[in-house]
Amino acid sequence: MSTKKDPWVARDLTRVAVFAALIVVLGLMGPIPVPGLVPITAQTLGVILAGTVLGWKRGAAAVGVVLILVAIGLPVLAGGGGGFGSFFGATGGYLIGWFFGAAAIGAIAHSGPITWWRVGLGAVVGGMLVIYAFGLPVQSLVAGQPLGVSALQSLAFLPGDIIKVVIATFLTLVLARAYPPAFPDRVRAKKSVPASSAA
Amino acid sequence: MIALYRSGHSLLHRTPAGWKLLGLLVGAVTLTLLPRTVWTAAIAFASVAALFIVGGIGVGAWARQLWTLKWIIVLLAGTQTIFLGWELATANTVRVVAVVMLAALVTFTTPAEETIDVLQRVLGPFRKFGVDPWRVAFTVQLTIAVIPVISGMAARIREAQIARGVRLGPRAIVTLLVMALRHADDMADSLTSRGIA
Amino acid sequence: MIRAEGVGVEIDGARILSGVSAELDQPRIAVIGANGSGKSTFARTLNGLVAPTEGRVEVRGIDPAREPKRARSAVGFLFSNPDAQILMPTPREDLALSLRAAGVPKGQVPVLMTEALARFGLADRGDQPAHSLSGGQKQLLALAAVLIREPRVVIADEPTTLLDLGNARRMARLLLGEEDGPIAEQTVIVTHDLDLARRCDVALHFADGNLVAQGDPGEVIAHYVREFA
Amino acid sequence: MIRAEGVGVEIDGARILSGVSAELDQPRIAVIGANGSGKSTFARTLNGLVAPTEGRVEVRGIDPAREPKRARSAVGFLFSNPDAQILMPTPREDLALSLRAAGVPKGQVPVLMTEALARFGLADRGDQPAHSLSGGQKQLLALAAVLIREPRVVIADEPTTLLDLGNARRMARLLLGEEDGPIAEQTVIVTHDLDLARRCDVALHFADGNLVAQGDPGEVIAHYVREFA
Ligand SMILES: Nc1ncnc2c1ncn2[C@@H]1O[C@H](COP(=O)(O)OP(=O)(O)OP(=O)(O)O)[C@@H](O)[C@H]1O
Ligand SMILES: Nc1ncnc2c1ncn2[C@@H]1O[C@H](COP(=O)(O)OP(=O)(O)OP(=O)(O)O)[C@@H](O)[C@H]1O
Ligand SMILES: O=C(O)CCCC[C@@H]1SC[C@@H]2NC(=O)N[C@@H]21
Ligand SMILES: [Mg+2]
Ligand SMILES: [Mg+2]
Repeated sequence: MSTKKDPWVARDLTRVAVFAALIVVLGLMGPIPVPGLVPITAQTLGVILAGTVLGWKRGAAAVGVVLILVAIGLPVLAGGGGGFGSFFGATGGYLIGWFFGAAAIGAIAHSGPITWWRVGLGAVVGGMLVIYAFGLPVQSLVAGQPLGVSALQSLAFLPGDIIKVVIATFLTLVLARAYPPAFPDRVRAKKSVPASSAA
Repeated sequence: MIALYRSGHSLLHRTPAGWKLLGLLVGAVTLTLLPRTVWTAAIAFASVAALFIVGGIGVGAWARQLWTLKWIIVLLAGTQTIFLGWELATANTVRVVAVVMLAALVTFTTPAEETIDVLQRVLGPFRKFGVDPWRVAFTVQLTIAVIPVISGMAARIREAQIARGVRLGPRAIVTLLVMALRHADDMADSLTSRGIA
Repeated sequence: MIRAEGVGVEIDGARILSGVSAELDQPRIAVIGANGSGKSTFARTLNGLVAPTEGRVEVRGIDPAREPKRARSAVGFLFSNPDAQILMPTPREDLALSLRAAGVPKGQVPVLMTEALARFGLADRGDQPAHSLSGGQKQLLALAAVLIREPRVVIADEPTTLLDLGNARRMARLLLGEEDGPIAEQTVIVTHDLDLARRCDVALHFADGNLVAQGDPGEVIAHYVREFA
Repeated sequence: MIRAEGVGVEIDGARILSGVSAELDQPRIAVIGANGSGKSTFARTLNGLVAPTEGRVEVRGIDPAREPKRARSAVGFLFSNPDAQILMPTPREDLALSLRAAGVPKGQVPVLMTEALARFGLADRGDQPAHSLSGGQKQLLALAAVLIREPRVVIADEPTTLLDLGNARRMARLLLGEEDGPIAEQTVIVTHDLDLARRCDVALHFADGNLVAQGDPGEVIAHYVREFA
């Protein structure tokens, strides 16, 4: 899948930084209140896009940078959350899940040329299953409640998360058409129009 | 982006960041292993509140921090009362809140740079796997610098939609992605030219 | 007629404009002034992107603060960075977006689109990714998307930055109505290009959030330049 | 001395530059030409951001394609968008980054930094968030970050776009060495501002990826302008 040598150049660092910033900015748009207490945020949308656009290493790195920003005490989570408390609360596992989720998304979405099913599958697996796989156990451990109870509580995320997976898949495909250089060469669809004929 | 850190000269402020983080970890683990009674929870909660006083953080900030946890409190207490009974529900919820408050206290009394230093030290052993601690710290700083730029781009795109009388909804994120990626490439040129990475 | 009566703007407690009053019925209006003097903010009040905190604005009988919808269909806005304005992957889709917003019946869309592309020399680039266009072509596409809605007033905020001599001249001629007639009843051009400003019918000079001079472009510009001598 | 010998560049199968040859020992070099004519690409070959696919470049005895590290410490590059050049949250941190990359010993950093901030009128803004600086101040900071490494050659790609008359004049005077002496042994200025180009010692005119004229700025510019008449 990835070549053995994969040196990170300046462009990789700046893209990682820009995507981390994008995840933060999506959080500033404010949480969308939904009936059922737990607000859904656009930040997981950013997490999914980091994976689908940057691939597994750089996507996970972008999320990792966001988590570091949280740790150093910047209010970068939706609604101004941040600080170490975010890791030690009941939703801390989800944050760790973001990191591995982005990696899973990238690995699946970039396992070949960008197609709707690769991206969609990656988004569902990484953006939902993996995130829940980390979020739920931590939630039940921290809260000292049976896994089933946590699962029940997190049903509130489900509609929002499904919508985000669909939107992220759509956005990724539009981006592939609007700005092919966003993606590494290896996963780009066949060239349609040479980008160079501009005069 | 204004950090959550509050400057001060208390004992907690003067304690090295590494020790505080270790203390936080030990505290969290201890609280998870301790017997789950209303009393242990109450003592933990009161101790953390006392530490807030030691750190010179003040009652107002303590209360505000507590208020940010309102949804977690409601959610945990609510469902746990249904499934586990009120005593266990109270014990669990108060305990979780105590740990989160303790963690927040570390954030309040530790400047970002000190945490970044600790992070660089922690990442040291990962050099073997190709992780360069300085580059990680640098990327974090780069992100902090670029957040206002990206949020400015989002504002420009919002304005353009309004001016053109169109509403794209999430579709506008593609435009934001394109602008952001081009900006990243411009920054990379500058970075390379300045001989940094 | 564009009218401003004691317009003041304060954002987040920072004063950005104060006491701006003007009555402009000239077809081509230049706005000049130093970086941060409030030019763009003033331009934004004209289509309701920014609402005055004091005073009021009126553009062709519309108060943009009260009737933002009407103001936006009457006033087209061209920003200096075309990347922020091109909202669709290809030029055709981008123009279609504007037409749909303007309520043009579906049947007419292709014809109008082809016409607009041809007018701005983009005829054979309608379907290529918009971001592979050159800077000049992007700025022309952005202008096409504004004009296709036939606004009564056009506001252009530094429309010629980054353009070469040829493109800048073309953009200037289009905006000034020298290419194929006036593009709107009134055109407001915010610019650092004093030669462009000189070709307008009237000029406004902003400094520190105040409108410090208005009138004949030659005189207003001479006064502005003298400050830096 | 800046030397180009039959330089050609092809990216993704598209030809961007071909057969560019020049020998330049003048201190101030202007580069002009239409949008997309290859000016920026040529400038980028001079510090190794772009490697020629044919021919070779030599700057002060260094071949940037072979020794990119050495080229980058000898050649400073100023871009047109200040936001993309300020990489750290505050001006001080940004300058410190440049000094670190240049291998300046830690003890000297504060002194050099304070000096640089003072030179560009940013003395009391060292610790304020960089994004809250005005456009002109940001561009001055970007120049400070380039000059603090004392490059032997400075390349500026459209350094005065978006700047007002005062800021643009100041930037021009700095680059041309009219403010406090030459900033480097040679300065290359890519620009659409022909008045700025005229003040250089030699001008290069690019068209369609070719170097079509070089020599006295007055003549080269006159020829360029005539194309659009
Ligand atoms: N949303 C905002 N919040 C806070 N300050 C703002 C905002 N918008 C503009 N300003 C400030 O208001 C002042 C005027 O800004 P404006 O963009 O109108 O200037 P301008 O004359 O267009 O400058 P330029 O020539 O650089 O484009 C600047 O100091 C700017 O920093
Ligand atoms: N990385 C790239 N991939 C493909 N084409 C490119 C690339 N970089 C530049 N080009 C193309 O090469 C041509 C020359 O670009 P360049 O940026 O050098 O022009 P320029 O003279 O600086 O123009 P401007 O005045 O607009 O800045 C353009 O047509 C551009 O689209
Ligand atoms: O902001 C935080 O402190 C963390 C929030 C974690 C949110 C999780 S991620 C998966 C699920 N989907 C959502 O929209 N929210 C939760
Ligand atoms: Mg402006
Ligand atoms: Mg260029």
